[in-house]
Amino acid sequence: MHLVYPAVLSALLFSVGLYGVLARRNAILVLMSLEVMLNAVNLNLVAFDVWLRDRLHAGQALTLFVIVVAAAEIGIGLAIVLLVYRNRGTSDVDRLTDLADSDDPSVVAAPEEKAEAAA
Amino acid sequence: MTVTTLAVLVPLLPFLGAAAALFLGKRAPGFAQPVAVLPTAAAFVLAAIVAARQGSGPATDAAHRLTPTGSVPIDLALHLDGFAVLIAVLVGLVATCVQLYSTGYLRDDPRYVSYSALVSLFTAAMFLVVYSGDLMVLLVGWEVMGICSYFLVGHYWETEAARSASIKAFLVTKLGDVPFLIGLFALATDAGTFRINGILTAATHGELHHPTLIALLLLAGVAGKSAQFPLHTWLPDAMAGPTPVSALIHAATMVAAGIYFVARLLPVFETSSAAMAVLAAMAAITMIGSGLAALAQDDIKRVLAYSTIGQLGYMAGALAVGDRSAAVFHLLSHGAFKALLFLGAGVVIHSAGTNSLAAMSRMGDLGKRIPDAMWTMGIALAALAALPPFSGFFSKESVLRAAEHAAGGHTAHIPAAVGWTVLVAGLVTAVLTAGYATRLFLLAFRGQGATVADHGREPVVMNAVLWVLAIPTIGFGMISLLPRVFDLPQWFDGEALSPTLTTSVLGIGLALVGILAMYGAWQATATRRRVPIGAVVAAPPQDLEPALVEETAIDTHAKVYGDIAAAEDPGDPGRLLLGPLHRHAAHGFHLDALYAALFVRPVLAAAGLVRFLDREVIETYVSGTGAAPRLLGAAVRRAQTGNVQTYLSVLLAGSVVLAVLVAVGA
Amino acid sequence: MNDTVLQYLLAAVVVLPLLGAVGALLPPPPGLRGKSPDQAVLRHGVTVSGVVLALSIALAAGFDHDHPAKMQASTDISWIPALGIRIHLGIDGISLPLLVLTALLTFLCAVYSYFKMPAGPSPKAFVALILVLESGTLATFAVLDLILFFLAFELVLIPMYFLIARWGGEGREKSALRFILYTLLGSVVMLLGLLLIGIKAGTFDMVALATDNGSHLSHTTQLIAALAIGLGLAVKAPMWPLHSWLPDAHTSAPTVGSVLLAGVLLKMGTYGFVRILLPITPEATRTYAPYLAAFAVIGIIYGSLACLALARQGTGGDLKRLIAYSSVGHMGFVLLGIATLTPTGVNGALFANIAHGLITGLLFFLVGSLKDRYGSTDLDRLAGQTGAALYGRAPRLGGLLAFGAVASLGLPGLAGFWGEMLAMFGAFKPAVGLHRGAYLTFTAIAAFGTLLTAAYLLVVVRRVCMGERSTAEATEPVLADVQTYEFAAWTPLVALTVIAGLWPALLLGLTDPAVRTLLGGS
Amino acid sequence: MGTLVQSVDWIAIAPPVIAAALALIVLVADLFVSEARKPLLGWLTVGGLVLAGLSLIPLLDHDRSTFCLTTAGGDCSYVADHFTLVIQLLVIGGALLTALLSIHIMDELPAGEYWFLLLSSASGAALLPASRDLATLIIALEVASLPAFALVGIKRGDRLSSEAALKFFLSSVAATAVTLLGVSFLYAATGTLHLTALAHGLTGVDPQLATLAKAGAALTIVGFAFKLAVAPFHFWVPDTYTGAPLPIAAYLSVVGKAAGFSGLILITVVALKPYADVWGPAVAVLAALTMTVGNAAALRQRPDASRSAVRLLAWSSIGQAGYLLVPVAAAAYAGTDEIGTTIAYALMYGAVNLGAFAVVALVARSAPDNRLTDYRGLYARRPLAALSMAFFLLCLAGLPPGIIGLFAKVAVFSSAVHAGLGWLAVIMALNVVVALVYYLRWTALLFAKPEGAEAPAPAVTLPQPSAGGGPPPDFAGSTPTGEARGRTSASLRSPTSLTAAIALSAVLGIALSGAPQLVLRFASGGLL
Repeated sequence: MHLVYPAVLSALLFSVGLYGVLARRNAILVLMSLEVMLNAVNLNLVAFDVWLRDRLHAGQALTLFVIVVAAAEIGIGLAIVLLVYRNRGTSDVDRLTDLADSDDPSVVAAPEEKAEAAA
Repeated sequence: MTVTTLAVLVPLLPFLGAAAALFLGKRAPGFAQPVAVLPTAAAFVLAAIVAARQGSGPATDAAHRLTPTGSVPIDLALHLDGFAVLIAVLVGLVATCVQLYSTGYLRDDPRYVSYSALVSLFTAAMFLVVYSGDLMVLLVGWEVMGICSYFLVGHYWETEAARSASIKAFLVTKLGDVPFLIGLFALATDAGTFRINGILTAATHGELHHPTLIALLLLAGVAGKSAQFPLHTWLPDAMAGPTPVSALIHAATMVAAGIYFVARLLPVFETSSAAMAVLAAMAAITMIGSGLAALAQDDIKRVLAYSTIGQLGYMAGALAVGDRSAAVFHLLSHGAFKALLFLGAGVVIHSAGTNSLAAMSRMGDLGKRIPDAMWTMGIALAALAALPPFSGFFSKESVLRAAEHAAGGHTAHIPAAVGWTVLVAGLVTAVLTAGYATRLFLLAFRGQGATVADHGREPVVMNAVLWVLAIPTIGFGMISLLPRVFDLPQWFDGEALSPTLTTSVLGIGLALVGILAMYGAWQATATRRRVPIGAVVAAPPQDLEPALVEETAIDTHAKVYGDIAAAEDPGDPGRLLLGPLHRHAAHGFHLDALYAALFVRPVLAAAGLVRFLDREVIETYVSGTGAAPRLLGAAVRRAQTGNVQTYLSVLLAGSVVLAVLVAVGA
Repeated sequence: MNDTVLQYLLAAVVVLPLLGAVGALLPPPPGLRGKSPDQAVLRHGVTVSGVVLALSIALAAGFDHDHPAKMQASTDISWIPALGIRIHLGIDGISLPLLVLTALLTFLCAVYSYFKMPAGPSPKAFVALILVLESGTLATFAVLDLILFFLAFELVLIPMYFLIARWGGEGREKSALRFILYTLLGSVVMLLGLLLIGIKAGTFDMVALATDNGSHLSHTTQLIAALAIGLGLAVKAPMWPLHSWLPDAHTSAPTVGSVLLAGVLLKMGTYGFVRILLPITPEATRTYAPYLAAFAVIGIIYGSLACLALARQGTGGDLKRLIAYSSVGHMGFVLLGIATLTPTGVNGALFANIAHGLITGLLFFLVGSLKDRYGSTDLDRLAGQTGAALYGRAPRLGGLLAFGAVASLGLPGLAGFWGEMLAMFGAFKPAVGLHRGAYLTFTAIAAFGTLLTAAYLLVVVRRVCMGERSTAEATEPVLADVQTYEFAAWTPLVALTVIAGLWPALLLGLTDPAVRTLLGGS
Repeated sequence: MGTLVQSVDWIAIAPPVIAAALALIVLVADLFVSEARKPLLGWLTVGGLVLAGLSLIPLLDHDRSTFCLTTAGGDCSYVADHFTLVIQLLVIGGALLTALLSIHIMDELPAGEYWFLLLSSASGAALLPASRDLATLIIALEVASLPAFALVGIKRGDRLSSEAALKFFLSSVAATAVTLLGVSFLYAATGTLHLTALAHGLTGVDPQLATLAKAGAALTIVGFAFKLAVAPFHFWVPDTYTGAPLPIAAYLSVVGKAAGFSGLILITVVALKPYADVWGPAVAVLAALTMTVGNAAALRQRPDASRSAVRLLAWSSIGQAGYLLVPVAAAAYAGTDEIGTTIAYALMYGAVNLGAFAVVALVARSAPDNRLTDYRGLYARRPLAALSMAFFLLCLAGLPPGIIGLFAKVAVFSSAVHAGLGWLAVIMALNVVVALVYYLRWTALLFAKPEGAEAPAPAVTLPQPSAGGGPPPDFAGSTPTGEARGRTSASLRSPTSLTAAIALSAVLGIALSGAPQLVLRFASGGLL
């Protein structure tokens, strides 16, 4: 199989992941698209490893590492999203703007409505 | 004690006197007067001894390195020749008389100590100018005299006239000193030294590259200091100072310094005939203009001021025709009788309670009340009008003789036209001088009307000084012609100074014409002088200090007569003779207004422009540069929207841009 | 005195104020309690600056006056080999007078503030800052390493900022910030030039660079480096277009701050021109000299016209702001002297430097005391229609103000004259290769500038010292004449102005040989 | 077939390993230690870090390397040369000071997890400078970053802390993804991951893959540029630092940046050496952009906004990152010795920035909302703290009395001028002036007279970590409630750990000011 197929596929995958990160509002789905991006890179690495016929298989070794790292990241990512959900009642990425460089000094941020979290 | 050590002491003593006066000042008021008079008197005596020792021998020179400058070093140098020592004697004499006179004139003035210190400092500076052999040291004395004149003219700083006159005096002389300094630089660069001898030898060997330019630059400074035509407007206003100051500074010494400087460096000026022509023209205009103006002045001191400008015009004329002996001769005699006139005027103002001639002409028997002043001023006015046998006649005749000699084309490299202009101007001025001299005497001492209120007796020292100064006024002219007793020409360059027949006859004739014309006009206007005019300083019962009388007189003159200079007095013979010219002559031909329009207004406009430029233009630039980072900062801060997806999009967009640039660009 | 003693003296002169500053912050030791903690710390300031003055005078006495061109009392130990920076101190005929002037002015300021502490927070910080300032300025004149010169240049900024911002008059924060930002930008640009020289020539040592006389630097490097350094120094010695920080800084600085700012800080800029630009980048200085001269001359005219505008009736001018602008004018003469590249001109520049320090220091002291007495230095409020008649109300103060004004307008016989005269004399016949015509016009304009200077100074004397008899005898704001402590602070300045005026060889004898070697023995 | 077990030079890898082992020990010890003796863990961490620091000393004599390939070339994955040792010193020192900063607030945070995460992140950061192949580099970066996400979000109840953690997490992982993409492209172009081999490979890359290689190079730089908070990737810094607990913000600003620039140096100077003419200008532009953005934004910070002190320090650290980049850009033009200046500057920056954070932590104890206005007249209340804060700020600004700050900046200027980057030097000069405005404004505030000493600044109550997920307490800016006032008076006596941290960084700063050669000797090169 010619190298271009996996390369194009990984590029597509990477773009899909990219779109997911930028467009989706729910934090969990953003995490998922991040994983898609990482796996796109894995595909890329494995494809190049085979194409280069690297005796050291550095590409595949790195893929293994990336998979492990992605797993760890998902663990922490979900923990953080859970934390945010519990604190803010929403995991909607667009609503988390308390830390903006607000102009009026007195009020830090309008308190979130409790009702929506309870629902 | 060699001549040089004596000569060094002469300027040093008054300087130390001034320093001592300033330090003693408030602590020991008793010593104030002796500390003022004694050093100057000692300096006068020493100057006389130096003159006697130096005699008509060769010039003595001594020098000590003052400082290296990087190119032309400056030395503390002495150059004593006939001119220097005699003028030093004159300065010593007049300064001592003025100090003595001032002890009476300002006896209980709170600021007498600073006044006397400044006069001593001035005397020291004048001695320095006279004796100095190095141009830069001469400039130091030159400008110290300028600042002393500024402070002394501003002595009555309570009056508005004194406040504006002092700053005007300094600025106009400083305006002259600016080109003067550049002229000195040119001389030093061409001659390679500031020493006068070096410069004279360089001039004679023709090493000066632009003699005309240098001469004109120096002439500007001389015009400023000696109140010649373009820069003379400060002298009449300087009469707002006390009379002894005018006597010392504005009659005998400072104004003579310019003429003395030209006399000292005459070879430099002679290298360019154009400069001599300019000097002659300047002298002519000064003589005639000041003569006319003197006729129209109401203030007694302003008449004498314009007369001084006129007589300096004579000396400048003598220099223009290349005869520095005549010029210095006239300088010496003029110094004596003009100082006498000013001191006499002080006495007159004190006894009459006013300085306005119009008011004096309406006071009866003023002369009988102050006989000494009347007689001495009479003699001095006669000398001023160049009537024999007084010194004025001989010195003015020597000038006219030199001019006639040059007009005949006999003087080397002086064009005949220069001689003619000086001669004609000299003769016209002789008439005018005689005219205003008589006018002054008649109006002051031959007034009719109510007897004047007594303003207290004159302190005896003031009258004594008058007679001391009367001696040279009478005798100086005659002695100079007895070769055995005191052979003046030997002290100078050697040419004869005795008057020739033609010029003396011509001079005396014109003087008589002036006197008679004025006397006739005075008789004609006698009736009009019965109408009272002006006010007299109502002196309080106790004996008012002369200086205070003068101060109030100066202060009230403008309020009473509507103008600091002239007075609308129909009974003024000068008004009759001058006719339409009177109004212009009274205001010095409106030169002040001209200068205000030409110089003062543009400078103030430029100042306003600079103020605007600084506040608007430069300020906006500076605060503008301050604003740029603040705007950028505001933009970056607002970009922190807090939405993480904008951060991610910027991050990824940044990476894409970076990748594209890197991949494509390099 | 042999060189090692001089060496320790110089090192002590530079380091002692720093130790004094640290000492000022610590609580006073039991023995020296004094009446109150404030009084103790102010006395501490006086003693430290007094000792520094004594040491610098001893240094001047020990200095070998026959060879002022030789670098004496020099210590040379390596500090940061990585950047090639050595602690190299030394003095010669050019830096010695400036060193003594700085020590003297700081001592007088310490004495003045011992009796008259400016309004503001704790004097402890005040004394510490003044001593750090003194150490910075002394180091600038004593240091012979380019980067150490930059360090000393910057050491002065923070103390002066706090002096103005904490003890100043109205609008002090804004003008203090403007002062420090403007000067910092200048000095950082200067740093770039210094680094360029250091890297291209391989060493930061001024003496070595001066003896090479720019042989190791290519023409373009010299041009760029000289431009960068020139800009930095021009901001400090306010050259005309870069001067707008000076009036604000002076108007809102306390008296002592103004005296030190005008008396010492301005000298660092012009000293930099003479010590760095002239010997190290001669070709570049030769190309820039006419432009420097042009800006200097514009500065003279601009400064005096601005003063004239401030001095006139009804323009609401402030006296301190006027004297600040007069400094722009006077420093114009100094820069003109430097731009002539002749020994005469540079001698004149160095002399005018010292003279300006003395005279403007005195003027700022006087205006400061006027501000204490009248409460404000606004000319219109002070003088009203006819003048404040200070001659009558406080004769000695009026006399001193007149003396200061006369010295400042460059009366021959006083210190102000020689500097300006020699600068103009140098400009009259500039170094060979400079456009003679241009320099002649500069001389003429500068000479006209002296007239304008005389004009505005005498207008000030007229409006402050003279006045109507009624104002002279008025007694409502009781006006104390000159106090003893004021006399103590001012008489040295007056005496030195007169001595330097009557005997200029005192300074020119020192600087002439040093300047000749600096300009490459021309 | 040699033995499968590779010989490992344990002394070389001692520092990261000690840190990692210590992390595990602390995690396990946390189970057995009772609530009362939890601070013991803190001091255990500090002791461990000191030990890790000491373990650097035996490595000083000569370079050591381990995990090397037995096949061609013998490239090693872990090299402990001078460059690594200095960075590891900075990392361990930074972690030590952060630990000192954190001890006094342990009562609010889960002690065991906190120390474990801190140590593991420190070990990752210590591993990074030593790694010489892209895989180890990426792994080290991740090991340093992942615990940091958790640390930022460790204050469970605090809504801002969790939000900051999320932002930090998402940005960081996205950056890592991009970097990995870059690594894959480089791997495709050169066929190897080892940096030196990569450099060799890049010289002979075949033309079709040239653009791919260049793109890969650019994308690889992104990940580390993100960690160093370079301009377009800096958006996470203000939010994360303000949201995170104070010691962690300090940790990220020093150790995080150290990891960032050491990774960047390794990639640009070692791996992408042939492409120097490509990444040189790019890094220079990034440097200029970063410092300008950092300083300009810091200029406009509102002194009375809540948490404005930390936000200002965040923006200032972005500005400082710009200065750190300048020598890296210079290295592209004037050879690798220039990067020594970055390290020298980083050492100065590390010590001084941590000192500043320590004082902010001290003031935060009495004014929990650490607004800039709370610093007005600090000199009156705490003279020594105020003086050291002034010293730190002036060092960051690069003005005497902060002598070491000045010379560090002079070194950076010198490297820029040496490399001929005149325009960058001028921009840096302008930035020094702009930076001075906000540093000086803060210093002046320290010594300003406290307006109305009797009315304390309106302290907003800090959300107390109520047990469990109770309703989020309101934030209305009210008058200080009882216990907040109580805490203000109780905390006047500053805790020993905090004073130790301030004293340590102040003494370090002053010592370096006295003898800048100690730090600046690295600027004379000979590291890589």
